[in-house]
Amino acid sequence: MIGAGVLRGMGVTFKTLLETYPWGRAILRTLQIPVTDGIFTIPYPETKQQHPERFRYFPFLVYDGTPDNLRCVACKICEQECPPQSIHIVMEKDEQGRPVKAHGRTLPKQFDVDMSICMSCRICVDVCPFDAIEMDNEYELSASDRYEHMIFDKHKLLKSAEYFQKIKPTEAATVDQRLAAKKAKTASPTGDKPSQPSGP
Amino acid sequence: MELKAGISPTIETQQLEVNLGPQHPSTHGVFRMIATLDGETIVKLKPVMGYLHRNHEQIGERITYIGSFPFTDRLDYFCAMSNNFGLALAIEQLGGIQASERGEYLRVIMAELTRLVNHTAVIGFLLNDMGAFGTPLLYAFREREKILDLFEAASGSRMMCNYVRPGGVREDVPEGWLERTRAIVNAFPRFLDEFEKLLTENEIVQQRCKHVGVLSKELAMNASVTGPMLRASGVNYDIRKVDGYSIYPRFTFRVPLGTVGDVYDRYYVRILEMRESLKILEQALKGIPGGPAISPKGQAIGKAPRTFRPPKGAAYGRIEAPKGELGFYLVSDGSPQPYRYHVRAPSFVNLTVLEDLCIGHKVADVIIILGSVDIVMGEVDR
Amino acid sequence: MASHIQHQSPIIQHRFEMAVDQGLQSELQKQGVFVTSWDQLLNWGRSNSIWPLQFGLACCAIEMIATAASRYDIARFGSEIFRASPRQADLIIVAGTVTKKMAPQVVRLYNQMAEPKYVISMGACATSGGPFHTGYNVLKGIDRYIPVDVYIPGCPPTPQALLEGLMRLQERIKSRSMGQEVGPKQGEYPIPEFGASGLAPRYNPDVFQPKKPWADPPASQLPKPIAPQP
Amino acid sequence: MNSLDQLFVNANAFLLGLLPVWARPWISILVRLSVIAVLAPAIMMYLTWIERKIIARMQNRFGPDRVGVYGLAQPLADGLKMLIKEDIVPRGADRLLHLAAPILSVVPAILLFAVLPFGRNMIPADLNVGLLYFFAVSSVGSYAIFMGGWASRSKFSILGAMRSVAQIISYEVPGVLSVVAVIMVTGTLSTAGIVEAQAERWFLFTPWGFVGCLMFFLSGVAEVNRTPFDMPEAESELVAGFHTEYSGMKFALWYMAEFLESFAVCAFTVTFFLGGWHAPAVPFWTLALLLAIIVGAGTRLAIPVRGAGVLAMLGAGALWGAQPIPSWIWFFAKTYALIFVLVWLRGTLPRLRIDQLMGLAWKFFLPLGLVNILAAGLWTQFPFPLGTAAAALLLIIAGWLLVRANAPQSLQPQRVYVFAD
Amino acid sequence: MLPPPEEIKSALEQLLPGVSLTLDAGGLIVVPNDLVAVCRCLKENERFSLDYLANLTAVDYPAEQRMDVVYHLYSMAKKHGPVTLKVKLDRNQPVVASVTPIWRGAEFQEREAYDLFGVRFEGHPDLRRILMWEGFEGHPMRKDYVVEDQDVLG
Repeated sequence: MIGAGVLRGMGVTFKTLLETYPWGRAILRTLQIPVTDGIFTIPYPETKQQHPERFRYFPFLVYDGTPDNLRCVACKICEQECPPQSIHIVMEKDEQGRPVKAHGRTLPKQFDVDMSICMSCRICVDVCPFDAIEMDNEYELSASDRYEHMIFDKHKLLKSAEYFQKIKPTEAATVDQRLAAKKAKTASPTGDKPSQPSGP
Repeated sequence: MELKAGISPTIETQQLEVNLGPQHPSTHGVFRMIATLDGETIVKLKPVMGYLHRNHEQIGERITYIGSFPFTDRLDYFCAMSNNFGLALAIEQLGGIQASERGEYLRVIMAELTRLVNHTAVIGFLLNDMGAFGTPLLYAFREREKILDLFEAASGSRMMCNYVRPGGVREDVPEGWLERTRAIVNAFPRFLDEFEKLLTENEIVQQRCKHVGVLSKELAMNASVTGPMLRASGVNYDIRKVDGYSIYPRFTFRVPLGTVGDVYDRYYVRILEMRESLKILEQALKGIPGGPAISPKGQAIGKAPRTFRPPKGAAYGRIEAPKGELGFYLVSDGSPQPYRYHVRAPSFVNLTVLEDLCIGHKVADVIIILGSVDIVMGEVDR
Repeated sequence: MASHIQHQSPIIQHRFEMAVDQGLQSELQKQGVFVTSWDQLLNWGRSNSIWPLQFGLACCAIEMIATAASRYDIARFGSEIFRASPRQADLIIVAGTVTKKMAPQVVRLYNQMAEPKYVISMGACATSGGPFHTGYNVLKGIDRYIPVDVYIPGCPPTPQALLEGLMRLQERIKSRSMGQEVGPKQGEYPIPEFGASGLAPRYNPDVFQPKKPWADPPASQLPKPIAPQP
Repeated sequence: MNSLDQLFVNANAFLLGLLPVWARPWISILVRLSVIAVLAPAIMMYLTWIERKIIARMQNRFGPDRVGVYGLAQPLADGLKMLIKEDIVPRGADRLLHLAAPILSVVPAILLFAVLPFGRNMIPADLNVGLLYFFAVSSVGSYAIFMGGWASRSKFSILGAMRSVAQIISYEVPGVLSVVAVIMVTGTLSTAGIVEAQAERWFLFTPWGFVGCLMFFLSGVAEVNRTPFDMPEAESELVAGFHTEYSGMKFALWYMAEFLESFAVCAFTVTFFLGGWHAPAVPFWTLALLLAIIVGAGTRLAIPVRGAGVLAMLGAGALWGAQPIPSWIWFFAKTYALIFVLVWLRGTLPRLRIDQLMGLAWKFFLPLGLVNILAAGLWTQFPFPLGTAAAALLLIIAGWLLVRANAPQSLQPQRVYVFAD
Repeated sequence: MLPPPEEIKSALEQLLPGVSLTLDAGGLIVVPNDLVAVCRCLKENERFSLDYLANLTAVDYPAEQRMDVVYHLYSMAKKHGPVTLKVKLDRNQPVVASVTPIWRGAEFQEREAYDLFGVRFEGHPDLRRILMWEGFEGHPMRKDYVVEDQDVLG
């Protein structure tokens, strides 16, 4: 019959219409028609989508305990390896140009990530030897001005290790395990002087 | 009944030159066609590209081999995983790296899932060009969202996965991921049947698509057309079977071939290919071994990309991407950056025959012919 | 009538002097008398039916379509109708990389739109050229030629980030008065021409004021193209 | 004549009663005009709401639901925004025509409401040539579309305008032919008369009526440029067809004209073939009883649900027995059912190409329309069993012959796909 | 199956007397004016039947003042592997015969090589820029091309 295909197609859309209503699903169930997914929408502002743990958006710097005890030693490996060149690091130096040390480690005076260039590819996290930078999953960052809001300076990037454990438990566990193993290795052979190898 | 109207000799009409694009509701991105019309029939059609030329190859030559992986996600932004897979194969051929067993299985699973996503999206967009007010497209995107959740759980990002590395995959899949994939793969055939019920026997679709934009076998082979478009014209050439790269020879699957080579064949061959991909996925999900997801050498390269300096020489790795043959030509001069980085994009070459397909058809046909050729501008313009 | 959306990320709320002060309005509303100023009514109408232009450039356009698809459903905000013709669109979402070959077309489209028009710069590429900013054919951000209302970072921004950007735009429309001139957008924007190796002029001075937030601008990190060993 | 059914008629009579005799005809015209002037935009706005919600639900998503409760305020927001939008006239356009076209397209759409029988003796203008009036006024729309397309001086508009004129003219012919059968059977052109004639049997339930209804509805859909015949404003090909260059309130007028005409097409299909404001012949309480039995017998449903279902049905049956549902509710119920079908078509089907569209009109609907008139003749001449059987047989043979003659060979062979290794 | 490059070289020298081929790491280096003859022979000859030109691109060597054009050929009929042809051209005047008359697939790829590298292909149906706009000067993918504005914030 000439119109059969068209009618069958309209049957599919009518079934989908019925599926979205509870009474519709009841009718379909009584007629033994398999019910797939009804309403598929996540109403955004009211209920937010549950992103899986590995969801990555923009990087952030990790500090243990207080913000000035950050893991980053300004070794600039991530600045070199970042494919779109969105990281800009200036090492903290005193007047004579010698790197200043805090907690036995050098630290960056200025660490800027330009969020309007970063492509959230997580290569900086892979290449960082000190697990100092991790990927955040905060995505509500729209702004009306490009300069103040889009370029994250050091203070805006710093987040605590506890925050990292909260958003990515399994990843944080492996990172902490690795750090503990490294601390044990550095502590045991050279007595207990907790000296971190200063960056190249 | 199909009247191939040439220039009507009797009435002296003036030919109208119309710009379809670069901003047009159904040119799949910024693609422009300068069409010369005689009434409604196409007389001449010149494609114009370059509106999304983002210097992918120049950037590829200035960063390390690993650094260009996130850029391959943005080549054909529907199939991030299979683009990575192509580059990984080329680098493995160049640097002589051997991938781990579980990594190979995971790569094949991801590539076949990408094929499902791409083919459903293409059919959705084809129907959207035909005028269906978004319903098939939104059904296709509903299924795509389910598979994107799998990609997000494994790689961290919905579309830009950056997950495959030379030597395997960047991280092993989280636990519970394989069960979720099995559930989705088992549920997919029912969606395909429903999709076919909506489209394949639909008389309007058949009348609009049959005998429109016929691509002959000889022209397809001569114009280096690859992928579903070539197989719809009846040429049996699937790189997974021809090259047998990665671990595809272990899986039993068949290659569907069309007969006439028109828009309807290109549409239906893609549906049959999806069913074959489901077979591969079932076998791969059953046979996936344990062990590391990446070979130790691959792990080391991932950790320190600057230390990877392949020997001097050139390599051309190619895979069967959902759109056709995606090839990476890498020339290395021993430094951590590739000396020459060239991408052979399937959509770019498949467009060579667009004018031959469209001459003599109506404006409405040109839109669905372009839809059936399935181009993505990120890959066409690189 | 318009449910006020409680919002957690801080929005710049530059209120304008209310024709009817809040206290009086809430008082009257309790007795069922609904009072609104003319601006609030028009802004309510305008912000709840933003019709975006059907205009996608690259990967961000696919996320825009995913936002219009069934899972994130931009139709709930009233902007489900993607008008193909710029005449009937209110909002142009610049989704994707704006190349130098495409920039004149984008500016021409913006000029063709009917007046209360807004621009959302979706994704890193539209804001600043994104990961491709080192290329010779990529414009470093569309805000060089047209005024942008909302920037959404991300590559590509997730559909929910786009919805948050759209809600921010709705807030911004609600907070402006009809009388208050809506930004310096009157008139035609000069369309750049194709030069020998780029666009002339490089940017539109009265739209784009380059500000250098960094003390010393980052030396371009591009590793010099290494002289090939013979 | 119970009170609820004639509610508006009595109210109108009471109102006119207060006035002096000489003013009565003028005021009654004014009342009818104001009713239509209020009814038409409200119908149009809530048609857009219905369409967006139904199509959304067909695609597993909510429609607009953040503007007012259930999105009911969404059409108001759209209308308000369109009001204050800048109105652009392209430089090369012909200003006068550019302004006149949308007005010329809305005016006939509203004029059509004059002859619509909304309920028992609730017809704004009881013309005895109502049907002729309908066809005359509805064909003015094609002038407006071509004027709009031509005046905007853009290639896409001209292409869209040419397509639309060809389509509307070629679909008016089958529309008229399908209604000729109705005129022949009822013998009158007045819409009220036609509805009267369908008192005991709707024309839909006669063989010629069924074919006529399908043809009239489909050619009405084509005349209104809606899927699957929306060639002129085909978004995917000609950007926005003939109203590419329109913005602001002028574009809103095009939008209103399209929706008002689709409402009018559904309303006239109900008037001609689905028995206007007549209640369905089967008494509703027997229907309610039947439903009560079905729900009661539904084994899979839970006990309380079944109990509640039975009670509800019985209550509805009793209510309807005592107080029949008023006629104008039946008219709007049937019209909105047809509008649901219209939106359902739009949500599912792709678009036909322009030459297939023409082929369908001239080579399929036109001959079928002529045969339909013949069948109606047979149906009227012979008594019940023989006439209907003869008409039905004739139509089936004609339909089969036409399908075979027209079916393009592309539908014939079922493609076989080779599976290589 | 496809014979190794040495055998192809000897077979070609037999079939086309006077053609000069040299072996390279992966494929054959052809002299520019023999290119069309070699390609036509590779395509028509029953033994090779390389009817599918997969990839065609140019590589720039500013140090040696030379520009290579690389061809990857496959056979769809016999399904056998790549034969890589290379042509070395002078960098200041890179001119070579177009293979579009032999393989239609080369049309767009040659236009891209012309646009980005400046290699002129004689006999190409319409050799225009494909990716950059008409008024663009210079060939951007050459190693010595200086990009115009580098500063994102400038």
